[in-house]
Amino acid sequence: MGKRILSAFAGLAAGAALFAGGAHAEESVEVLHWWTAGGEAAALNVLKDQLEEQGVTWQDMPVAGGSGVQAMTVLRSRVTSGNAPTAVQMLGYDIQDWANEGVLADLSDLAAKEKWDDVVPKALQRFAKNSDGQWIAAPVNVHSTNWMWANKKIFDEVGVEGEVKDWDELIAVLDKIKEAGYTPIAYGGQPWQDATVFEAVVLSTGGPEFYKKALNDFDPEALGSDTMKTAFDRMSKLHEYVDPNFSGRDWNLATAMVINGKAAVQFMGDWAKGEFLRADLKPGEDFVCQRFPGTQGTVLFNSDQFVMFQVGEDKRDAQIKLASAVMSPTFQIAFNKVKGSVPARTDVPGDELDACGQKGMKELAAANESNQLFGSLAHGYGAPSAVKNAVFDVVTAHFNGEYTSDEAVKALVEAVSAAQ
Amino acid sequence: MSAGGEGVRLGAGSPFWRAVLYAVLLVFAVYYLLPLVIMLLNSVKPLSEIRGGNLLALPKVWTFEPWHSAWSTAQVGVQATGLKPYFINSFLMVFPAVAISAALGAINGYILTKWRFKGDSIVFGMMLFSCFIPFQIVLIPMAKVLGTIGLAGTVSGLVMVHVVYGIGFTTLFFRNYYAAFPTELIRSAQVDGAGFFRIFWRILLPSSGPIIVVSIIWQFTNIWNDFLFGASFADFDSQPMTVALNNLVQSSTGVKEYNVHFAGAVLAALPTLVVYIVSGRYFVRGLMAGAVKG
Amino acid sequence: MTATSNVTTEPVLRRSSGATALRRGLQDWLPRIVLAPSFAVIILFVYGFIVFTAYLSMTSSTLLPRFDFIGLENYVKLFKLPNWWIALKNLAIFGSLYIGICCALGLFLAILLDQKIRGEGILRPIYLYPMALSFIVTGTAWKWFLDPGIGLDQTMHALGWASFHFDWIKNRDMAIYTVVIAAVWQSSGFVMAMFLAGLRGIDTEIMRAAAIDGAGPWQLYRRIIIPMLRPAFLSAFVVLAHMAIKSYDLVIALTNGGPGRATEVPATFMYSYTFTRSQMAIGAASAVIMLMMVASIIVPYLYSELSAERQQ
Amino acid sequence: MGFLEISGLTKSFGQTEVLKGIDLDVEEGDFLVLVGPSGCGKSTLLNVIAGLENPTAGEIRIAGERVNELRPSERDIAMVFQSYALYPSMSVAQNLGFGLEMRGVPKAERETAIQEVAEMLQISQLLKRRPGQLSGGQRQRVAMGRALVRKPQVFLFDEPLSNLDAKLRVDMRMEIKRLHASLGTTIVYVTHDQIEAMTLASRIALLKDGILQQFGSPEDIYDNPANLFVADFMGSPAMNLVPAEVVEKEGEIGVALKQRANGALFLPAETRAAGPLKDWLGRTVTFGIRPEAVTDPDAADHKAGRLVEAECRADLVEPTGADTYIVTHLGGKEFTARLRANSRVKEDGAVTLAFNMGRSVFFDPKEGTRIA
Repeated sequence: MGKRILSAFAGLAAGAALFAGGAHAEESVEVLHWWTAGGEAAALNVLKDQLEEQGVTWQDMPVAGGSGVQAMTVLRSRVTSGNAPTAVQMLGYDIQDWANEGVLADLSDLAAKEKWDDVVPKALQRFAKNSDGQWIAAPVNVHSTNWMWANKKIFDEVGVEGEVKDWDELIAVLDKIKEAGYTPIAYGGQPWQDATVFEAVVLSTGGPEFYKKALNDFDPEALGSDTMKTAFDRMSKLHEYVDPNFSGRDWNLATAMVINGKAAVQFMGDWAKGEFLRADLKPGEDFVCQRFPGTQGTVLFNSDQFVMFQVGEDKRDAQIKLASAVMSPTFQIAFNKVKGSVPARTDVPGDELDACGQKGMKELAAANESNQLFGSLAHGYGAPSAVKNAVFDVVTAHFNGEYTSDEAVKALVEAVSAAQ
Repeated sequence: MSAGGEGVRLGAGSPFWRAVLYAVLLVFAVYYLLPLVIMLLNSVKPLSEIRGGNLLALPKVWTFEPWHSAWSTAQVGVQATGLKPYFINSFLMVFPAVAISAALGAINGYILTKWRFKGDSIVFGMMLFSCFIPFQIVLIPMAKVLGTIGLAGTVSGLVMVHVVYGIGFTTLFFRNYYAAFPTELIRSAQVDGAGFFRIFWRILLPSSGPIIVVSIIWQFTNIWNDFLFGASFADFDSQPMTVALNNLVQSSTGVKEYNVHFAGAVLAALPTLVVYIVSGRYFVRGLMAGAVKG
Repeated sequence: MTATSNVTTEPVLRRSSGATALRRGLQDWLPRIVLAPSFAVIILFVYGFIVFTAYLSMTSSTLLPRFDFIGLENYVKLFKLPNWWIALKNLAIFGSLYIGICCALGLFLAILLDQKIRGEGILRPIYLYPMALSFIVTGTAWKWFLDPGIGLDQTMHALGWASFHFDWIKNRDMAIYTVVIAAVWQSSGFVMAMFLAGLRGIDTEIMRAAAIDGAGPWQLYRRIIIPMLRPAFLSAFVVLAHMAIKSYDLVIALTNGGPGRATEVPATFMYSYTFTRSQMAIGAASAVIMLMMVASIIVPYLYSELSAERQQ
Repeated sequence: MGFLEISGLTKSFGQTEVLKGIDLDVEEGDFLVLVGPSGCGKSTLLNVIAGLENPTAGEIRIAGERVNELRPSERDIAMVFQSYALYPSMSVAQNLGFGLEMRGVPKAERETAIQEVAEMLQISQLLKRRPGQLSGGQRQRVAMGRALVRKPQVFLFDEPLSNLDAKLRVDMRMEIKRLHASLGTTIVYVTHDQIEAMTLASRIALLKDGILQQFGSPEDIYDNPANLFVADFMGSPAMNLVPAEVVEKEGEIGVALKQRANGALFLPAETRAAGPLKDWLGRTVTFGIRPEAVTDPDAADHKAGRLVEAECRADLVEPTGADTYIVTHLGGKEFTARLRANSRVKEDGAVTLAFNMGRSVFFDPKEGTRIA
């Protein structure tokens, strides 16, 4: 009888092993990403179809949540177990961190063949290549974070014409909106959203040089400067214009407030545009897109990239096909139309994009030329995650009233140096 | 007020107090039911009604489209498969994991109570302590182990992980239950000629109904609801239902289809709900039989 | 059975004693042999990993484990982090309220349900079912319900109670209490079931004796019955304490640590430092501290339990 | 060489020694009762015989074979437990057949054996029931049946009657005795009840604190207790055990028992006892005599070696129907005598008692050892 139990166990285990064992004979790529929402997923489908035409199966490994937080955890366990996915959606310094672990695949041959060096902005290349200059990632798009989105009807009502040029104008506009009985700012109180607004405010307050020194190079002097204190003061000022229910709100719900006319403006990256378009609003007519007041001419960027991990020889060919497909103009356009971003390639025509998109593309190219293209701290292009999150902590704590501006400046310097 | 003759009641007999008693119990029933009601109500409303309306209002238009969508057409990844395929993954993982961990717990409990040896309580104490480790800390080393033994990204690997971290609880349950099981029965069976396994199989196991139910409920709900291990150790083709639900609900861009989310959440919860409702009475009985014992 | 043995009418007593002794020895060891795999698995996957984590906490690991030894530096860093102190403070608030309220409410409901209630069969599963659901499932519903913009607050206003105000989840000072509300919702029914089981296990003769002695219902419960539920209290305490310390899903689903970082707890702290902030060593250090906290609760309990048992 | 032989047996649990060198030897067909107060080690001894516990040292032989190394099931024994230990998940028939099944007895044969035993114990109508549906007495029968069906070489009984009410216990006691008479199988029977021991046993082993106090026939143990403990333990009402001074009076060695009045009562010893008592002249011994050996002169055993009559005062009179017990005061203690039922004794009245000194015993009060 005892033997029967044992053999029952054995049977169970064997059965479980059978389920897992289905080998994949044909070429395939496994892609870890967090694009599970309808639009993005549909855009990825373009990529999937392209690959399947070439006989490569797409094995989907979506892990949503917290802009990739969960996905990065999963990635760690996958890499540790020696079972890395073929490609992983990743941002900024994370790519460099993984490159330093020596687990990424080299795409240089493909890049040379397809001349990626010529078509991808230099600021982006810094993140898509490892320290030896080898290509390790295929950038999908370029997002820009220092945008302001406004409800045109409310702007018309309170008499805003043309661009809001600088901080003072912004405050004047916000006051007018408040008087008119609207919530001036649609705000989502999550650390990364706080930081997205904060970096725009810093850029607007201190200018491009200061932004680079403070939030890309983390110069302690800049971090502890009076300019930084002013930036914090301005954050406190903005706090006066948000509704009491802001904390924890998802960014798309905040966008919805602008769309529905409950609130007037939102400071958010260009992905917010997708929400407006899906609600059948027209740029320029129903909603306004402009740079965060005082940051015109400068672009804070963020780019989704597919990082390629070292895989077995048998999967290498498929991986190259995937990288090539990601960089293909067809996919870049198709995807970015949906996503609200602009293509990572500067050589693709922008005609298919909407007015805001074309504007964005033009500004990106200009900023690339004039070296006014900086990595967005809030999205992992300003600092490695330890430092990034240390800044988040301070900004969020300050915005929620835990610190005064003076305290915040001090805390910022300390937190950054502790995390470095 | 004095207690009634046949047992003890608070405010026995007085209709007023009985009414208060029932009222209080009902208020708490509402408290416990509220989230489920919110989920159910909003899973049968069209999205427009959710946006505009009261979350506790009854639907003006009843629609079961969200349920259909969550089950088979919602966008969970690149493919719009709904939650359906992930259910199968979950079941493939849950059944063997529950069966093996309960079986091991049963035999461990049997040994630790009926075949005691020097140091057995230390062994038990160490096994019990394993119930209390935060699972986050095991992710990295476990990934390494799974990779080394070739179970990374497989259902078997997930089953193994759940068994490992379930043994502590199942052993606890069975041990407490068997501690109250008369040792003379074991001796009698020994005299009758039954060996170690046969005593377990023929004498103990047939009398273990309540505690088997408790273990199964506990393990089933824990494993079914697990997200962390499922997300970390599953492959694209073995992701369990919770990971899919998370992908459905947490997608951060685009229109949030709350009604679909709620329908998906209720779907995901259905198996555990059914287990609890069907076997709830045995659960309390099983707890009485052992798990609560000091 | 040895091959040489003659099978006669009494085969049992005719075995060569050497072989029997061996077999008997095997029989004696069999339980230990059967238990060994489970124990080995626990040693490796629990204690091995704890040692691994403890070692990790003394390295400079960031993104992935690294195996240099740098001493206790990370612990010093850890206790300098304001986030960690916030997490500890929140755990203290959350843990004590959660355990206290769950026990009180669980006991209260168990006593009420024990009054020969009609419909107990319906009420009990209603009280118990939240335990079956994870916060991945119910998190959104809770978030909605507590959100002043769409939840209870708004509902009350819609019903005409304009002065009703419930915005705790958005309030830095109150948010941790909303976490308690949801956590109590999930576990108190389970605690109720434990107490109910305990109540049902009490000999009714004791209650009758007390009633004859003139104890009123209040005194009866306070003086006789509740003290007899001590084992149920202990079990409940242990289960709740470990759930409080491990409460991760709950906080993530409800507030994600916010507003600001007002609801950060050690579990979320550990996760975020290990996995999202790439400061694995600090995460490991916080995990070691968490384990110490768990051990400080569980080990004395286990010790008293097991030694009490041995005395019996 | 006996059928069941236990030599030099010790058993320790950790530091505590529960059995301290037991030697026993019983013949085939004997009914051995292990008796003693709780905690004396009798159940442990039974478990060691059964093979459920391993002895620390010593040897057990059944029918000449050393069985120390054999598992319980290989010793060809059957055991009836105090709690009956019926397998709750099996029907009565399955319970009865389990042991045979384990031994690989074919099903048909098993059925026959079960039927046979069920009839013998009159439980045929219960065969399909579960233990939970049986009364205490029925369970007891099933438990016995389970042992009987195996036809073992030795039956082991572990306080099998202690969970029954008084009437049932007497019935079952008789039934066990009858079974033993008809089967003739060797039985080892543990009890703390000395009446059960007396009524059932052909041999009694009396244990205390893990030491064998006395091993012998019931009569032997009753009449010739080896020490104070045995004397006190066996018999109900208990033997009178009172301090008495050894004196010589008119050339006779005897004991003087203090009375409340009239000075001491002198009881001359029988010749058999006089010798050993001589050494104790002038010192105090414990004098023991069973209540039935102190009686009214008419009822006294006149064949007794030495009858001594004396007048005492009846402090208490207890008619039981069959007899009348009176309690008097001798040697500074209560002292019981058994009189005929029709004795007309009044409380606080005088009564003449006849002491059958042939049945008196004397112990060293400190060591408890027998003097004579």
